[in-house]
Amino acid sequence: MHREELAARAAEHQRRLDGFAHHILVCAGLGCPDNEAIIAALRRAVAERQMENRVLVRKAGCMGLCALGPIVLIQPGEIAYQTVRPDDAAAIVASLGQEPVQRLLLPPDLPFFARQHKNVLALSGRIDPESIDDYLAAGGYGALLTVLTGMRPVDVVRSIQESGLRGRGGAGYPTGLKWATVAKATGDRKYLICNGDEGDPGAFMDRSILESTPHAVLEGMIIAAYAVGASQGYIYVRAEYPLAVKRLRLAIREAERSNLLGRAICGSGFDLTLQIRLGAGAFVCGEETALIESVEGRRGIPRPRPPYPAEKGLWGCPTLINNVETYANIPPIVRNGAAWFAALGTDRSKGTKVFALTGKIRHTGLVEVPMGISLREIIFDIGGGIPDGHALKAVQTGGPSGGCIPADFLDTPVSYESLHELGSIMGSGGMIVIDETSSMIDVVRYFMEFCMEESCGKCVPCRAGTAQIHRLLTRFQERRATAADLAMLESLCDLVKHASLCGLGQSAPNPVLSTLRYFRQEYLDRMVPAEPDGEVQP
Amino acid sequence: MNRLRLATLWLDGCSGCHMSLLDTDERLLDLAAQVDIVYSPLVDAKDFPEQVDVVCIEGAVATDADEARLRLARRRSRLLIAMGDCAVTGNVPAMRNIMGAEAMLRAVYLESRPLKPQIPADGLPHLNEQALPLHHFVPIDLFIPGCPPAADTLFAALGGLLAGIADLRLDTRFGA
Amino acid sequence: MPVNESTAPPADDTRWQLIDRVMQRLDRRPDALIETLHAAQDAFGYLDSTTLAHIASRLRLPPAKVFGVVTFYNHFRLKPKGEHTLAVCTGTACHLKGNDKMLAWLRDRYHLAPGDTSPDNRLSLVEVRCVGACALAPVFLPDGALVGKKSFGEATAIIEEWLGDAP
Amino acid sequence: MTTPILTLTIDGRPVSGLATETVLQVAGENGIAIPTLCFLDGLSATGACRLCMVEIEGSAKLHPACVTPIQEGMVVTTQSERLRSYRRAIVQLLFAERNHVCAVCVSNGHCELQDLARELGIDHIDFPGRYPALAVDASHSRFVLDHNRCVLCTRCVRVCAEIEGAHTWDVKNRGIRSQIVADLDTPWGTSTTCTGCGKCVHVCPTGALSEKGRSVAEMQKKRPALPYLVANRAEERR
Repeated sequence: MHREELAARAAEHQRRLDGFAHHILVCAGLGCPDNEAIIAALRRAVAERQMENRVLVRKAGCMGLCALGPIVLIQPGEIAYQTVRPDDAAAIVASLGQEPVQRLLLPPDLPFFARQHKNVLALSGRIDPESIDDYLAAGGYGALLTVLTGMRPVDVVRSIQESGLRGRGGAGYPTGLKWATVAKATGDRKYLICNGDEGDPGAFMDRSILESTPHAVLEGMIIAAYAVGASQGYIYVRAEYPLAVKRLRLAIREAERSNLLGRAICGSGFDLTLQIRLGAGAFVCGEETALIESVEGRRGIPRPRPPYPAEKGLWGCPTLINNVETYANIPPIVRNGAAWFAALGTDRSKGTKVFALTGKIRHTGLVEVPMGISLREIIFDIGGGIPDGHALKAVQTGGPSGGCIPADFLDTPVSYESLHELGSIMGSGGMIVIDETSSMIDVVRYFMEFCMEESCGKCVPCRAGTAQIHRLLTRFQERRATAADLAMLESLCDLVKHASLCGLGQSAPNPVLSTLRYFRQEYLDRMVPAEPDGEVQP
Repeated sequence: MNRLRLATLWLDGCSGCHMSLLDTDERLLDLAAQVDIVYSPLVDAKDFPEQVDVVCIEGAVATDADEARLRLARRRSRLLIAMGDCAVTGNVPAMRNIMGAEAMLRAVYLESRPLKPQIPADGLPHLNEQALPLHHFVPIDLFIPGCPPAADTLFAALGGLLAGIADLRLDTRFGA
Repeated sequence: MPVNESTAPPADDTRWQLIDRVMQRLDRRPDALIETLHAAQDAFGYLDSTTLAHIASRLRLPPAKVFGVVTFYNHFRLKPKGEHTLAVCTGTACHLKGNDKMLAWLRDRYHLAPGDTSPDNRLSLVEVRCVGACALAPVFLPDGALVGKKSFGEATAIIEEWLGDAP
Repeated sequence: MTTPILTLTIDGRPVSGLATETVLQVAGENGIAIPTLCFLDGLSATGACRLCMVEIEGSAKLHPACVTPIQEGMVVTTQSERLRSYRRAIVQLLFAERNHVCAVCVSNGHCELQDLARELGIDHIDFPGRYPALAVDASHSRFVLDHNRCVLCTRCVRVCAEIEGAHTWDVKNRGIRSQIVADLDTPWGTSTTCTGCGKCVHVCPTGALSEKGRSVAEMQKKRPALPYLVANRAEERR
């Protein structure tokens, strides 16, 4: 299908949409249960009033404010309703073109929406994730056509390099540099992988992106494949995300039918096939070499690096691996230009980042903000602060690989560098808010249990070390720890951090180390007093 | 020079380490010239005395009584030596740790179909859940691995302590 | 390979035809293993040794390798599940909001630990590592339907009612 | 095309090696001993035990010598207080992980784990033992597998898959629950893929795999000449 055909198809679909006086968009993500019943009720209410030709009820992707979901959006007018139930349908439909239903209304100037800067999530909640025409009508696949008709692969790589985009999966490696390495690598076969193994408990950006705008991820992947010269790609998705998998399968099928995937894409000489590979519940598969092992059908055991996947990856071929959010950033960069992206964010952390706000925070949900915004703005302005009159104690970022940042540092601008300096990491964007009712030891022990159970078992420091650290943390939790235990805890964390084979082990001690740094008193408070003769407590 | 006050203690072990100590043969006489053995299964003293210079402890800590004796020995001794693998690693006594005390007692006294199945209790110390090496309870000044450590090794260790060598390097290993 | 001679599946079982199709779609290459295991578990509910032996044979993979893969990933089960399955999310947000308390209650009330199935085969309890609905924490899934944002009292009442044994 | 020869410094000594060689190989050729456990010449290197980690000038990270190719001008340190303390901790973690009772082990006196402890001056184990309840598989007519003594080096898995070509062994579960497994978790004696060649027994560094009927300290392993097997196999197949 060529450019003109796609444009005609998009225009045709837009005409159809414009034919309706009112659009009712219902959030149909995992975070808004009951949405099917709501959609059915709304359709019934529309039919009862015989307004089928004037009102279109559609499912949409995630609108972000899961705390107040299910959310229903009326357009035109940008009227958003919160915690909608099926029996609200009649009132909503009756109010179309009239005064909005006050009891359901979300304040239009809510900072949660007003303070965000949506780039990756721009179309999330605005289009039907199961309709390629919706994506096309919203300008989707335009970036791909720009690339295919006017840019050489080197131009694309240079543009991504100039944008300053860094990997959104955790480590923050410069995306353009990775692309350049794979593009330069020699080999008649190159592969492309999308890492959708969002295993960090407390993070759900990638699930939401895949559920809301699967085509944006595909478009980013197709552009990447063109840029690096890959003709086969895999999307590795957690089996725990059935809705994301379903929508992705559909998206791939629709893209294939529209010649956006397959042979001679859009009349160019460029071929690409994409396949889905289901994860099966192993956090370590988020590590790129373990993920490659898993795609090859094996135990997800990390390989020593170097060689890096960019040189020797899937089946020994040069392989580009980026995560879901990274790929979703590509179409806007191509569309708006590298300079536009580079102007957002901080000196070394460009663009916007999606965060999952969870834990003890009022507005739990998904937000997208420019890099460099402070934690305070995210938590108190956008997130609405801490509920039930409690006080913020710490913010946990980066999940089991990250750290706990105490309330004192709330004014820190969020960037890869600043979070690292504080002993945490950006990670994939999970932000768990902890109030003063939680014990840091409990939180840290939880993460260590996670790492212990998710360790692949290959290298000794991670396999046996995390188990010993977990045992020590249990002693702290049970208030049986001694000074010797504290010393052993610190030396084991040092060992596991520096001697483990892969990122899982190397970062597993981070939650412990960051709490030893900021919340040491909690450890000391849980120690038994030393015996006068220096005896060790069993 | 004051004669060194030496004690030896036998916890959960087979007494092999004490046998090894005796295996130093005629060198015992040299040793006897320099030390007083103030407490040991090899001598008559009933109670662990005060102000012991060196105590050599054989065996793992398997009961509450073992633990109490170990702690007393630690309080009353300047240097404490973990003598042999049971004291150092738990060794054979710790093999029961995979099942715990209760299950082991049942396995041995009830489930092995003895003539008179009953778990002995009267007058016996309480069995700890696990048999553990000494350093899990008290600080140790010298570890002498081996099952048992060779007589030469034990003699070298005591000789070294008598000579006041700070950094003793012993030629031994687990299971030696 | 001799190991698999006697383990050919019944030819008339349509579920096997489905699994064979997955293998064929991926040219019976070794990397089809995990996809095949997913298909087999979807079809049979779990993976027994006959199933595994057949898959190993069809994909020409060593049985030990297949077993290693099956036991590496949390998702695969070697034993059948009960009539009902209760999944409790143990992601960070759910942990902070009290799902550890929920697991303790399930242990006391139904004598089940994660991974267990009740002796009457009525209920299997599984722990899931974050379903990604963290904003609705604490989350649990009776027979796959997501329930979130419930207090401990509400949640336990829902489970008791769902299992039909409210006090 | 001939392989270039590179020069580098190991522990202050100028040495040279082929560009295809690893730090471990070149160190070995020059009589510089680096402790290893999972590595075995002739099998693929996995970098799993982390004992052969070395320091490389200009890199903040530690590098496993067995999988690190040499580079021109590289400056390697194989012995330092930090490396020694890590190595001691790793060996101690292994002792604490399972039930290693040297005194009653068939490999007492001929065991690589025991030797490592001795070389590194380990005279006790700081970490409390985990004491897992593990099985002994004595179902094979000639060999025994004792999981209590296994360090999960996977030499048996690799020798069986890479040299013998049977792939009877693999690892089941993961993390601290990992275990060596035969076929579909079948008793070794009923394995249909095992050829009974015994290579796994003889590459095993500890008493985990042994010949039946051996008593304490009687199991002396005869390391098969794996590089010879590899080379000869390639030659005969030509």
